[in-house]
Amino acid sequence: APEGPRLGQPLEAAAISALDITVFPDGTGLPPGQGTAVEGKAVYDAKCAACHGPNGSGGSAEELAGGRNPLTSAEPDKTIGTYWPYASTVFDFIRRAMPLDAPRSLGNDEVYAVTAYLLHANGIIGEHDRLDAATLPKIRMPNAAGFVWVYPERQPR
Amino acid sequence: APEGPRLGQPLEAAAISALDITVFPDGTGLPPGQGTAVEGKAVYDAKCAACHGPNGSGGSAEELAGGRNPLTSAEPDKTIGTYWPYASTVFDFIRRAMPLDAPRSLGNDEVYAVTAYLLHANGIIGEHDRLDAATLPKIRMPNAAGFVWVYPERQPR
Amino acid sequence: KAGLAVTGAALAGTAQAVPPPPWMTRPGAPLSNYGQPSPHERAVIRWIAANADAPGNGISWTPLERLEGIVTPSGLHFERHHNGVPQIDPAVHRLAVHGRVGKALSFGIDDLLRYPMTSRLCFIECGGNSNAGWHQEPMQAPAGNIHGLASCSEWTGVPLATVLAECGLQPNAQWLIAEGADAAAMNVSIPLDKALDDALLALYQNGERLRPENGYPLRLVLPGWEGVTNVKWLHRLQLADQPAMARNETAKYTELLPSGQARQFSFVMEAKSLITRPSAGQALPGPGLHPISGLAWSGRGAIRRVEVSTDGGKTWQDAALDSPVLPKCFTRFRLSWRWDGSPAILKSRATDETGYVQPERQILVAERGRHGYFHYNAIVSWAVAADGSVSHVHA
Amino acid sequence: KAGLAVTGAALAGTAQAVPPPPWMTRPGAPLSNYGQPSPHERAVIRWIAANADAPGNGISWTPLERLEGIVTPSGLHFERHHNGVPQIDPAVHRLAVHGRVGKALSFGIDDLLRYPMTSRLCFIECGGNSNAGWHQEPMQAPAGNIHGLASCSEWTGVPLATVLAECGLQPNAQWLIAEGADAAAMNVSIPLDKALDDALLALYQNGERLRPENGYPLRLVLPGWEGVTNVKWLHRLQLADQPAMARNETAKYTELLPSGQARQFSFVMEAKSLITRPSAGQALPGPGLHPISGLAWSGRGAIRRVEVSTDGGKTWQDAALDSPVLPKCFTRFRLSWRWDGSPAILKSRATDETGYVQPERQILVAERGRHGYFHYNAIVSWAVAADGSVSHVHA
Ligand code: HEC
Ligand code: HEC
Ligand SMILES: [Ca+2]
Ligand SMILES: [Ca+2]
Ligand SMILES: [Ca+2]
Ligand SMILES: [Ca+2]
Ligand SMILES: [Ca+2]
Ligand SMILES: [Ca+2]
Ligand SMILES: [Co+2]
Ligand SMILES: [Co+2]
Repeated sequence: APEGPRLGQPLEAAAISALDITVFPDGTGLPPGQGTAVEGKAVYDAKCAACHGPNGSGGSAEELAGGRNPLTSAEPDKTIGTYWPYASTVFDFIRRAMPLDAPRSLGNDEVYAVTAYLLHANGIIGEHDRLDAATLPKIRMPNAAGFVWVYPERQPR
Repeated sequence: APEGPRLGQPLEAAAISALDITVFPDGTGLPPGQGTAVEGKAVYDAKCAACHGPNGSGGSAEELAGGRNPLTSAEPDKTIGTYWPYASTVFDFIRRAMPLDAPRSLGNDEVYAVTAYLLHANGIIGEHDRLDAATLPKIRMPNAAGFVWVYPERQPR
Repeated sequence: KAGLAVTGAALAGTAQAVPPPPWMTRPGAPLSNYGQPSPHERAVIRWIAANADAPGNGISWTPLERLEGIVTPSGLHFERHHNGVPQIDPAVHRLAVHGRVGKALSFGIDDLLRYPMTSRLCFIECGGNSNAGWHQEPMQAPAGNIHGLASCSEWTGVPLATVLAECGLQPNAQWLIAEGADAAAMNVSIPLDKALDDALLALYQNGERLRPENGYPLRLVLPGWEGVTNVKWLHRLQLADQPAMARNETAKYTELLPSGQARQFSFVMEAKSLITRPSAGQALPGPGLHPISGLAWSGRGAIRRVEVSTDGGKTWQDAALDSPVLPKCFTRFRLSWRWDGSPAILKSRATDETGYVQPERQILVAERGRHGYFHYNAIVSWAVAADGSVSHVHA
Repeated sequence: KAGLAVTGAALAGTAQAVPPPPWMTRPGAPLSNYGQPSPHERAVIRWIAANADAPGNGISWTPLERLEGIVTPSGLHFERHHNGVPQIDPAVHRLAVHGRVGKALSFGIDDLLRYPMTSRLCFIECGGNSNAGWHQEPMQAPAGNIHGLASCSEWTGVPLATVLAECGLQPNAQWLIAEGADAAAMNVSIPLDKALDDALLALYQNGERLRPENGYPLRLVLPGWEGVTNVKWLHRLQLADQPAMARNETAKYTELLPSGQARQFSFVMEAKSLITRPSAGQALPGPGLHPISGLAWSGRGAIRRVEVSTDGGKTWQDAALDSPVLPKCFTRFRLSWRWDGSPAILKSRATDETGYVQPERQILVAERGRHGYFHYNAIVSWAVAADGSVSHVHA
């Protein structure tokens, strides 16, 4: 590649931390905080149900729970419970993008709680299970083994 | 060239005649009609002088007469009298494009007359010389021999 | 010469009977600082399908069937936004590069504009383009409303490799997580090999700065790779030893197979073609010579060949390819067809420089099932009826 | 991986201190049927110089110094109109072909849309482009306001040869008089050889139908030939045995030589190049690495080579050419330059596939004098001062 004029300015750790909202499957990037499904129900009903429907289905936006049709059926349901391979993705996506009308408005505890609520609604965790940076990465999702790499040579070992 | 679907519709002679406003140096294309510089002065003063100035110079638009500086001078004048090689072009251009604010509004006699006026203003014909389809192509312009063909092989013999 | 003179002069009297059109007798419109299409072309638009509750969440299709050549006008480049078009102030916007780098750095747009750039014509195609093809029933819609989540522009920008070299890479930096500064903070994971190959930090599209809906002021362009990886409004690049497994590379943009397993990180848009004219919803006015024109492209390189069939795939003829034929770029193909007025089925089939041949629909469906949603690239069939009307068929 | 985790988690508390930009916390704008540039780019316009008494009589320049790549966005394609932009109804507009033909025929736009077409990328340059170069004093203006009567688009249309073959040519049909349907009925004479070579009846520009100011609904495109011959709003083609000697091929668009004779029917735009960045009016922020980027083109074919000098022409280096390098098309050249902070003079020099080399200004002026007005294609020189400011010089 051609050489550039090297105009990049150093990024301080604090600035990186403010910017960096990626959560990896192994939990890297999870912030402090915690929540349970019971706490999350209040968040969900107030800020999510209008679009996603009561209990995560039947709204105008994507179905988040209640998927029953297996992936091999004629009308497969691709929901968190039936399709998503990592719990980290639920936390990551909600924190970065939801609620659609006010992204980045939830506190970390609210994100943990509503994530727990959706995992519970999908039958993955119990309603009092505490979700935090330590417990979330340990969750094994039902469809964790459901993906094949089109380019296996690119898969990290 | 690829063959086309041959959708062209025949053009009748009357339709061609209505469309065809080209006047060639040899007079091909000149319509019936006539005019003199004396008659043309009235047309010019009424419909041209506002832009081109009294007597063809000093207006906001191109200088049409009064050019004095020869083509080899430091500030050459490229006017009808000093530069234009054919009288047919004056008639052709005025008929198709002038007056700028109302093109195609002049009758053929008016075009002959105002062309005569401009040729007279440039010292090329007399003020009572009658301009028509027979006389116009016979006019020899001062700079008729002033042009060299960049691609002489394309010059009709 | 006599002929001309006679025609011209003899009929001059009658000529006045047919006056010139009004636009030849009145001065036209003034010059303008920035031009727009003719009002007579106002039907040539991107067709929008958006979420009723969220007008920035949706897609709009390039009207391929109304366009020609290979360049998509920027105003008609397809859109796919997850939460609208951010109105970014370029003076504030910065690109952060961090993670497994030697030195985390941040770049302003004015900085990047001072870097060495390169330009290339290439297509961007949404992974979900043509997904109606998976349906059992052939969708009856204009070609662009089926296949128009693909567009082609000249992109100019800084090679990503230049900026990564400035930061330095740690040995285990194998993935790059690219994130947009939109309200969806849209992010995807990109293998380092692609990032170092031909990835561009694009600043210009078709000569001018990016359009807002195409990522202004900065877009990651990954020639030949699915649209979602060409992250718009790019503001963050995080080097990592693993992919993020973001929502848009797990829950979406993965292809469920009949086995229940799903293909992940499919990236490359395989070779594809379609006839844009004639196409569904158009009509041939009658038997005779008709130009067939269409587009072919491949995410793996240049199109080597496009064949056209007018008998539903029984026989094939090579179409002519307009110059230029560039890698990972739309290629315009053409064939003159003499229609005898009987029902016909038109198909096109692309072969790219790797030898990959665009598959027939039944082959693709047999391999992938009908719930993959993404990466549909099968041969497209248009049926011409005896009355000249053209419809979409699975044939 | 530990590193990342520590950075991310340990500082999460302070992270809240830097809130995301507003466009990441509110939904963005909806999708749109036809996109427009960012409001932040509203300074990127065609600069207009028109007759105060006749706002449709004038020119507007493509802002070359603000653009990149080779495609000119249609909204910024230069304009030269003699009496405004006609607002033509395409349903009424027809092309008449008559004169020394076998059969005079007339074609509607809908008819022409059914003909076989071809697409090509090519530049159009006004014969009067760069005419400030003839002035003794170098004009201090942005590069586009000097050289921006040149633009490059993908044009698609019907080969003129196809339509002429349908009409049939009489043996002495040697010229074609092309006329526009504007209020100037702009007309020029074109030798038949060019008409049969690569002339296009263009219907599309950069993928979509022509823009009004570029000839909607029909333009004659003569690749590589001076702009005025690319007749816009084309409505009439008259075959003849001689040129019309129209006002715009005698009084204008001819080049007066020092001898008092004038070059006529010069047609081809000879090879030319200029550095667009850095260029007059721009400023280098300081010594260091700076990308040099510019455009080269030739009406005779492809650009073979562009050399750049940073020492006023003493030494030259070959610039890199971005792909594609197409005949009669803009070609983007690039060179990285390490500026040491001392005054420098930048030049570029194009060579085309015929071996023709763009001349130095003093050579061109010695040959043509200073009153030719048209066809100025000399090497352009930009002076970089010690403070980084760039100005136009004759050097
Ligand atoms: C104003 C409507 C709206 C609200 C409120 C809303 N969402 Fe969403 N949500 C959407 C839409 C639309 C999408 C699809 C976004 C896309 O296309 O990328 C979505 C997607 C999602 C997804 C991904 C679904 C999938 O299958 O990919 C999750 C998870 C989600 N929302 C959770 C939430 C949570 C939790 C809340 C509340 C804290 C919330 N949403 C509030 C509209 C909304
Ligand atoms: C409203 C202004 C206006 C009026 C009225 C007008 N003209 Fe013009 N004329 C112009 C302009 C402007 C041009 C240059 C047109 C161009 O750029 O192609 C011009 C060009 C010409 C030229 C060509 C000059 C050259 O050197 O190329 C002639 C001849 C001419 N006009 C004659 C006339 C005559 C005769 C009339 C009246 C019957 C007339 N004009 C009325 C504005 C006007
Ligand atoms: Ca963080
Ligand atoms: Ca369901
Ligand atoms: Ca006539
Ligand atoms: Ca003078
Ligand atoms: Ca219409
Ligand atoms: Ca700004
Ligand atoms: Co994919
Ligand atoms: Co010329």
